[in-house]
Amino acid sequence: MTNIEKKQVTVRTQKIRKSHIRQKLIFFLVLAWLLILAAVFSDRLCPYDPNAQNLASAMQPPGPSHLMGTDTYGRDMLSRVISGARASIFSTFILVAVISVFGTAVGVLCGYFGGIVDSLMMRISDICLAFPGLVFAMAVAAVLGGGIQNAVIALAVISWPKYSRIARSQTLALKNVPYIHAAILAGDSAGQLMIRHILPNMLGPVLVTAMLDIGTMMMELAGLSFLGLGAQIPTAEWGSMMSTGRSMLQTYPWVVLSPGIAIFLSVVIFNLLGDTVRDYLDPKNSHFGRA
Amino acid sequence: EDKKTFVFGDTTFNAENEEADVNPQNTYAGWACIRYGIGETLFKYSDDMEIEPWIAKEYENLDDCTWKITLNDGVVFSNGRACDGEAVKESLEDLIAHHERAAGDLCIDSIEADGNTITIKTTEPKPALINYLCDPYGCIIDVEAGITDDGIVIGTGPFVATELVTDDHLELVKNENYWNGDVNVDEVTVRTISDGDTLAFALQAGEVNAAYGMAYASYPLFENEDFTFTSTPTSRAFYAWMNFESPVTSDPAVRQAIAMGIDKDSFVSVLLNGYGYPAVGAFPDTFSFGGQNLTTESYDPEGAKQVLEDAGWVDTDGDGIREKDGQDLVIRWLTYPSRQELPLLAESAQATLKEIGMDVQVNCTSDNNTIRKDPTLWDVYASAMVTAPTGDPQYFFTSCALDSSVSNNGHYHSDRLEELAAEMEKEFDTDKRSDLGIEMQQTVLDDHAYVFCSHLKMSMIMQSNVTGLVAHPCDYYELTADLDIN
Amino acid sequence: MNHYVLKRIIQLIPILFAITFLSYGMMRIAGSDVVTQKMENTGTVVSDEVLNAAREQLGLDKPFLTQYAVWLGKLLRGDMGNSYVSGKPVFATFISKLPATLLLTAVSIVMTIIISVPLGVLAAVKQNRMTDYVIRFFSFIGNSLPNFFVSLILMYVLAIRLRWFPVIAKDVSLKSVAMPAITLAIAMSAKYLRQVRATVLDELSKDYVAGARARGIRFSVTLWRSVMKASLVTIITLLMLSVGNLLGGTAIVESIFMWDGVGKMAVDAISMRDYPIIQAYVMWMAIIYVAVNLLTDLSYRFLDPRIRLGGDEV
Amino acid sequence: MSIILEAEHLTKIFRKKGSAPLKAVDDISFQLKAGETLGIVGESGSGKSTLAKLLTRLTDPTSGTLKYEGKDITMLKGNGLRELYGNMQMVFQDPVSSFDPRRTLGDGIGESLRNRGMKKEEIQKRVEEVLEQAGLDPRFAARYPHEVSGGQCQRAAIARALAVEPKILICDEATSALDVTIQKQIMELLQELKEQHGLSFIFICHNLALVQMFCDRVLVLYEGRIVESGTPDEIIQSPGEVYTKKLIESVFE
Amino acid sequence: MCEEILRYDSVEVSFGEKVVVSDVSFSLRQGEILGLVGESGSGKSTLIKAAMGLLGTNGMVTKGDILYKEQNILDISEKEKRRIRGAQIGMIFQDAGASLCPIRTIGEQIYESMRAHRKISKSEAKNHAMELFEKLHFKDGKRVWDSYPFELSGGMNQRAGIAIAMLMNPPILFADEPTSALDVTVQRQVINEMLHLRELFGTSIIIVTHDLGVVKAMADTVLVLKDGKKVEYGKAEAVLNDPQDAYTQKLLSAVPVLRRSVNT
Ligand SMILES: Nc1ncnc2c1ncn2[C@@H]1O[C@H](COP(=O)(O)OP(=O)(O)OP(=O)(O)O)[C@@H](O)[C@H]1O
Ligand SMILES: Nc1ncnc2c1ncn2[C@@H]1O[C@H](COP(=O)(O)OP(=O)(O)OP(=O)(O)O)[C@@H](O)[C@H]1O
Ligand SMILES: [Mg+2]
Ligand SMILES: [Mg+2]
Repeated sequence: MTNIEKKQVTVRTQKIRKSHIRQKLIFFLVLAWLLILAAVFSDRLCPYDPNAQNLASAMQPPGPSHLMGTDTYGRDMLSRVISGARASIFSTFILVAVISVFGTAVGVLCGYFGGIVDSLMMRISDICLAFPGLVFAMAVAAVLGGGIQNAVIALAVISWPKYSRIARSQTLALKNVPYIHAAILAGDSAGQLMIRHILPNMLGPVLVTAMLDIGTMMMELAGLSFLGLGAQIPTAEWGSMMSTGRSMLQTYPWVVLSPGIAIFLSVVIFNLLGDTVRDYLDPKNSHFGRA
Repeated sequence: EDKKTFVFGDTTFNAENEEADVNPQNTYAGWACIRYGIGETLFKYSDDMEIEPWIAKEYENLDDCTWKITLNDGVVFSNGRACDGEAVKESLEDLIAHHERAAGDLCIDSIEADGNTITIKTTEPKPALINYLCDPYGCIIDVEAGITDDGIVIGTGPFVATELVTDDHLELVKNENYWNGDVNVDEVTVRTISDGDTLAFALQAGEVNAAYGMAYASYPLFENEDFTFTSTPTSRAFYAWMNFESPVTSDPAVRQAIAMGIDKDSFVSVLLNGYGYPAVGAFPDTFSFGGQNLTTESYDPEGAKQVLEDAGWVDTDGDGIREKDGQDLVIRWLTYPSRQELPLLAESAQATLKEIGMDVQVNCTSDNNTIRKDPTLWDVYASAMVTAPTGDPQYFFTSCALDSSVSNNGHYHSDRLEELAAEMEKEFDTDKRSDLGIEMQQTVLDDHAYVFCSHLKMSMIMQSNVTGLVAHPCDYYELTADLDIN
Repeated sequence: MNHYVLKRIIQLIPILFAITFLSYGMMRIAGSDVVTQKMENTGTVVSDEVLNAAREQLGLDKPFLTQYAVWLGKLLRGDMGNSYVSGKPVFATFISKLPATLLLTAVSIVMTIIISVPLGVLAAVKQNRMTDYVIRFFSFIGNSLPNFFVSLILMYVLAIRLRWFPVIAKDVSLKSVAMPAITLAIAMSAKYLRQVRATVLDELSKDYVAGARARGIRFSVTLWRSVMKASLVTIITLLMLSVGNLLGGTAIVESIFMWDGVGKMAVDAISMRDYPIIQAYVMWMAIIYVAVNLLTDLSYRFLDPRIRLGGDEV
Repeated sequence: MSIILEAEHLTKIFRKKGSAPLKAVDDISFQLKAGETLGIVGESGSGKSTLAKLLTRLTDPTSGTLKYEGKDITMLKGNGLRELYGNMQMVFQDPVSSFDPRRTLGDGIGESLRNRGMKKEEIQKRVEEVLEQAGLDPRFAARYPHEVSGGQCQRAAIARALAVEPKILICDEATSALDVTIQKQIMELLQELKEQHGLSFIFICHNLALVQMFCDRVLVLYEGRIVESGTPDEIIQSPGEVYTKKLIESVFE
Repeated sequence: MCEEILRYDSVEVSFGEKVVVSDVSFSLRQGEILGLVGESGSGKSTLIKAAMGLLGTNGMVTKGDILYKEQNILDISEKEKRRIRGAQIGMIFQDAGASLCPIRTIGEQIYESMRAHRKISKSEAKNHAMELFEKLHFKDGKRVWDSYPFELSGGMNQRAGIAIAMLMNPPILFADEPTSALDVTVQRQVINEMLHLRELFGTSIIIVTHDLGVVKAMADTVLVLKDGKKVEYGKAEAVLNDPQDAYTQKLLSAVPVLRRSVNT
C-alpha cells in the first residue's frame, strides 16, 4: 500500500491574498501621527496667520495664493483648516482620552469588585445612557455656557458609560481566565491584578472603541457648534467652521467644504486605524510569532 | 377660480423673539399682529417716520394731558363689527390692563368714547402719546370677540388669522370686510423657519413666495431677475457700549481708539454684503435727528495708534498688544449670537482692533443679559437694539444712557446728558425734541460712551411675481392689502 | 413571563426617579433664568422689582429641593407646569409634538435598517474584497458629515435640483418626513452598518457555519436562516442603543427642516431657557429610551430561544 | 503522616436567576496527608474544577470548612491568603492561557517572588533555577506564552508553581490539553518532583490510567459528591459504584 | 475489501505561504475505517477539510489530487462541491453542538440539510430521522427533533451530529475528533454508534483522533502524521503492534494504560 506510484500530480498556483495587517497598521499609525503633528505644529505650517483678516480679499475662490480660497473675512482657508486641526483634534483627543480613561477605570473597578458600588455605578451609567446624547449635551452646555471646553465637558458626561460597559464586561470575562487565577495564587493584590493583568489585556477593545469614537465625537462637537454651543470666535475649529460657513454652500462652497474635507480625512484615518487595530488584535489573524 | 396663496417665510416670528402669537397684549406679539396684516393701529408712520392717520383720521392735543382722536368712518373688524370709539376704548383699556409695558408708556387716566371720537386723559404730560399708540401693541382688536387660546385676535387689517401654531406657522385668509380697499391675496401662510439656510432653500425651491431674515451670505443667490429685493434702513442699530467701570475702557483714549479702530464701512459692505448702513449716531439718516447731523471719528487705525501711544499704551514686550503700567490692553467683548450681525461685528472688530494693539476677547453667549449686569465681567458690550421704535429720540436715552436707566450697566454718566434729558421730558414740540436728540447723541459720541457701527437695512426677498410687499423703516408693516401675486 | 415584566418595571423605578431628579436639577444649575432671559434681543428695560416679582410668581425664589418636590408632586398628578415663554401647559405641548418626532424616528429607523442591514451583511460576506471596501468607504463619508451639513446637501440636491421633496415639512406626511429621515438615516446607517458587519462577521466565524457548509447547505440559506437570525439579537440591541443618539439627533434635524416635533421644541426651549419644556423633553426622552430598551429586552425572549427557554447565558 | 489539608463538608452552590440552584460541590470531606498524592476523577461537570477553586480559595464555599495544617483557612483574606499561597500552588489545564499573553514566562514565574519582596537579581536566579528544575532552558524566561509549545508552557507553569516552594500542588487536569507524548513527559516531571521534594498532590484528572499510575488514593466525584474512594487499584479492580464501573468500562485499550 | 472510493494523491496543503501538509497519499475503500493520528497541529484536520473544501479563504490544496469515485473533487465548481458535501461525504465535528446553529431546533436543521440535497417534505424528513434515531438507539427521538442544541447534553448533541451526517446516507464519513469534547463515559457510546453505522450501511469512515485507544477499537487502517508528513501508514494491527517508525513508537509508548485484571 505504501508504494503508490509517483505519478504526475496537479500543481495549483497560489492566489492567496496576503494580509498586510502590520504594514497597514504602520501606515495608518503614520498618517494619524502626521495629523497629530500637524495639529501640534499648526502654527508653523500655516501659510498665513489664520486669524488675519483682509476684507478686501474676502471670498476668493481657491487659487494659487490661497489654495483653499478665503472666507467672509478674507482669511486664508488653508491656514484656518490647518490651525483648526489643533482645536478639533485636540479637543476630541482630550474628550476621548478622558472618557475612555474614566469609563475604563469605573468599569474595571465595578467588574472586579461587584457588589453595591457596581450596581450603583451601572445604574448611573444606565441613566447617562438613557438621556438622548446630543440633547443632554446641549442642556449641559446651555447650563455651563458655550465654548469648546464646556462642549467637551458636556459630551464627556454622557459618553463615558460606553467605556465602563466595555471595561466591565471585559473584566468579568478576564476574572475567570486562568492567568488571573494564577496571578492571585502568586499573591497579587486586587490593585496589582487590575493594573498588571486586567487593564493591559483589555486595552484592545477600549483602544478600538476610542479610535472609532474620535470621528463620532468630532461630529457631536460639530453638532454643538451648529447650535452655538461649540468653539468661540475666532477659534478655528472644523465643526464650527462648517457650521458658520454652511450658508455659503451654494455661493462660496470652499468655505464649508475645506473644513469638511479635513473632518472627513481625519475621521477616515482614525476609523481605519481603529479597524486595523481591531484586525491586528484579532487572535484569528495570528501574526504574533508562532502560528 | 384660482385662489391666490402667498407663503411668507420668516426667521423671526417665534417665541424666542417674544412673538409667540399675534395677540398685541402679549409682550411683542403685536409686531406679528401688525406685520401680517391682522391688526392696525390708530396712527402709523410714513416712510420718513412721520405720523400718519390709519384707523384714526386725526388727533387734537386739547391740553398737556388731554387728547382727542377722531376715527375714520366705516372701519370694521374682520368679523363685521364696526370699529367705533367704543370698540377702540375697550381695546385700549384691555391693553392697559394686560400688557406689561403699555400702561407705563401711555399713562392713561381715562378714555371716553363718543361715536367716532375718543378722548384720552393721561395722568401726566405725555408728549409722545401718539407715537406710543403707533407701537404694535396699540393694534385695535375686537375685545368682545376675545382672544383664542392660541393667541388669535380679531383686528381690522386685510387678513384674518385662522390657525396658529407657535414657532411653526400662521394661517391667514383674506378679510372680506376690509374697510380700506380690496385685498388681492386669498390665503397667506406665514412659516416660521428658524434656520436661515432652510429659508433660502425654501425660497429657491419656490416653497415660499417671500422671505425675511436669511443669512447675508445667501443674498447673492437671489440677486437675479427671478427675485426682487425690497430694502430700507431701520432704526435697529448695532453698537458697542463702553463699560465705565472697567479699568481699560474707563480710559477715554481707549474708548476713542476703539471708535477709530472699527472699520464700519468694510463691515457693512463686505460682511453684511452691503445690506446695512454705516452708522454715526443712534439713528439712521432717514430720521430728522439722524446721523447726518453728527460728527464722530471715522476708521483711522494710524490715528488710533497715536491716541493710544499718547495715552501711554505702548507695546513694550513686542507681542503686538499694548500695555500700560504692566497691564495688557485686553478688551473683553461681550455679545450674543441670536442676531447674525453681532458675531460678524465681533470678529471683524477683533481683527481691526488687533492691528492697533488691542487684544479683543470675544464672549458670544446667549447668557449675555446676566453677564452684562456685572460690570467686572466685560469691557465692551455689543448689541442690536431698535433705538427709536416710536420714531422719537427719547426712548434710546432713557433706556440705556441715563443714571436712571435700567440697562445702563456700564454706568456711563454725563451731567450734560442728564440736563438735556430732563429738558426733553417736558418738550412737546417735535422739532425741538429732534434738536435735543441731536445734541444728546453728540454728547455721548464725544464721550465715546457708545460706538454706533451700523444700522440694519431691513430686506425682504421675494419671487419676482410678488408685488406690493415693501420694506418699511419701522420694521413692522409688511403684509398689506396691496400684496399681490401676478 | 408576566412576573418577569413586572419585575423589570419595578427595577425601573429608581432609574425613573433619578431621571426626574437629574432633569430637574440640571436645568436649575443654570446661571440665568427665564425672567432675565425674557429681556434678550428685545431691548426691553425692566426694573429689578419687576424681575423679582416675576421670579416670585414662578416660584424661582424658593430653595432648590422645595422646588423639586413641588415639581415632582405636580408631575405625578400629570401637571408638568406651564412653559415660561408661551404660558401653555408643558405636557399638552409635548404630547402634541410627540407624534411628529415618533414618526420621524420610526421612519429613520426603518430607513437605517433598509440601508445598513443589507449593506452590512454584504460587506461581511465579501470581507476584504472590493465590495467591502466600497461599502466601508461610504460609511466613512456618512460618519464624517455633520447632520446639519447633510441636511443642506439633501435640500440642495433633492429639493432644489431634483425637486423630489419639499424643503420644509408642511404637514406630518411621508413626503415631508423623507428628507429629515434620510438625513438621520445617513449618519445612523454609516455607524450601524459597521456594527452589522462586525456582528455578522463574528457569527460567520462560528463553527455552525462551517457545519452547514459541510452538510451541503447553500451559503445563502445558512446566511438568512441561521446567521441573520442569530445576529438579530445583537443587531437589535445595537439599534436600540442608538435610539438614544437618534432621539438627540432629531433635535438639529427637526429645527433645520422645520419638522414640528419635540426635538425642535427642545432646541427652541434651550435657546430661551424655557426650563419646564427642557425638563419635560429631557425627562420624557429618557423615559422613552428606557421603555424602548425594556421592550427590546423583552423582545429577545421571542427572538432567542436560549433566553426564552431559560438556558444559561454565557 | 500529618494531615496537611483537610476539607470538611465543603459545599458550593451556584444560584442563577431563573433556574434551580446548582450544587456543584456537595458536602465533600477528605484529608490530604503530607507527601500524599490524592487523585480526583469524575466526568465533566462533576465539580472537579469547582473543588479545586475551593481548595485554592479562588472561590468561597457556600458552607463547610477548610483547614491547612490544622488552621482554619475557610475565611482567610489578604495577607493571610498570600501566605497560604506560599504553601499551596496550582497548575491549570490549559497552560497557554494560564500565562498573561502580554508578559514573558519569566515575568509570570517571578511574580510570586516579587510579591514577596524578593530582589530583582534573586528573582532572576530563582526563576532560572525552577525553569531548570522543570526541565526547561533558562532562556525560556524571556519568551512569551505564544512563543512556546503547549508542553513547554506547562513546564513553565509548573516552574511557576514551584517558585515559592509550596508544600501542596493542585493539578487541575494539568495534562489533558496536551498530546500524549508531551503528557508523558509532564507526568514524568511530576513524578520526579513527588519523589525528590516530597510534595503533596491533589491530582484532578479524568484519565483513570494516569491516576492509577500516579496517585496514592482516589476520590470519585459524581454530581458534586464523593461516590467512592480508595486506592486506585481497589477502585479499578473492584468498583463499588455503578458510576465508577461505567467510568472504567468506557476506557479504550 | 471492496473497491476504493476515495484517494488522496500526493496532497500538499498550504495556508498562505506556509505548507502545512505535504505529499500525503492514501486511499479509502468501501466500509473501511481509517484512523488518522498524530500530535496536535500535525495537519489531521487540514487533511479532511481539504476534501470538504473547507480550508477557508487563505488555505488551498497546492499540489496533488483528491479523487472521489475517480472524480477530482478539488477542481469542480462550488455548486458541484455542494452536491458532494453532505450527500456523498458526511462530516462529524469535534464539537457537534457548536456545528449546529444554536437558535434553531435540531429538527429544522435536519430538514434543512436534507432539503439541500433532495426534494422532501418536512414530515418525510422527520420520519426518516426518527427511523435513523431508532437504529442508532436514540431513546427519545421526538424530543431531540424539537430541541435546541443547548437543551441537549454534549453527548446527545454529538449523536445528533452523527445522525444529521448519516441521514443522507453518505458513502463516506469524516469524523474530526468526534469524541474528544465528550465525557469518557459518552465516548464509548459514540464510538459504538459509528461502528454500528458501518455495519448497517457499509459506510467508509475516516476518524481523526489522538486517542490510540479509539484507533485500536475501531480502525482497520492507520495513518500517522507528523508535521504534515506521513510517517506511517498501514493495517491497524500492524502499525499498533509493530510500529516501524520511531515517532509511532514514541506515540504508542506514551499512551497510559489502565492496569486491571478482569476485562469486562
Ligand atoms: N461560576 C459558575 N457559575 C455557575 N455555575 C458554575 C460555575 N462554575 C461551574 N459551574 C457549574 O458547576 C458544575 C461543576 O463544574 P466544574 O467546572 O467544577 O466541573 P468539572 O468537573 O471541572 O468539569 P470539566 O471536566 O468539564 O472541567 C457544572 O455544572 C458547571 O456548569
Ligand atoms: N486557517 C488557517 N490559517 C493558517 N494556518 C492554519 C489554519 N488552519 C490550520 N492552520 C495550521 O495548520 C497546521 C495544521 O493544523 P490542523 O488543524 O490540521 O492540525 P490538527 O492535526 O488537526 O491538530 P489538532 O489535533 O490540534 O486539531 C497547524 O500548524 C495550524 O496552525
Ligand atoms: Mg474542570
Ligand atoms: Mg484538528
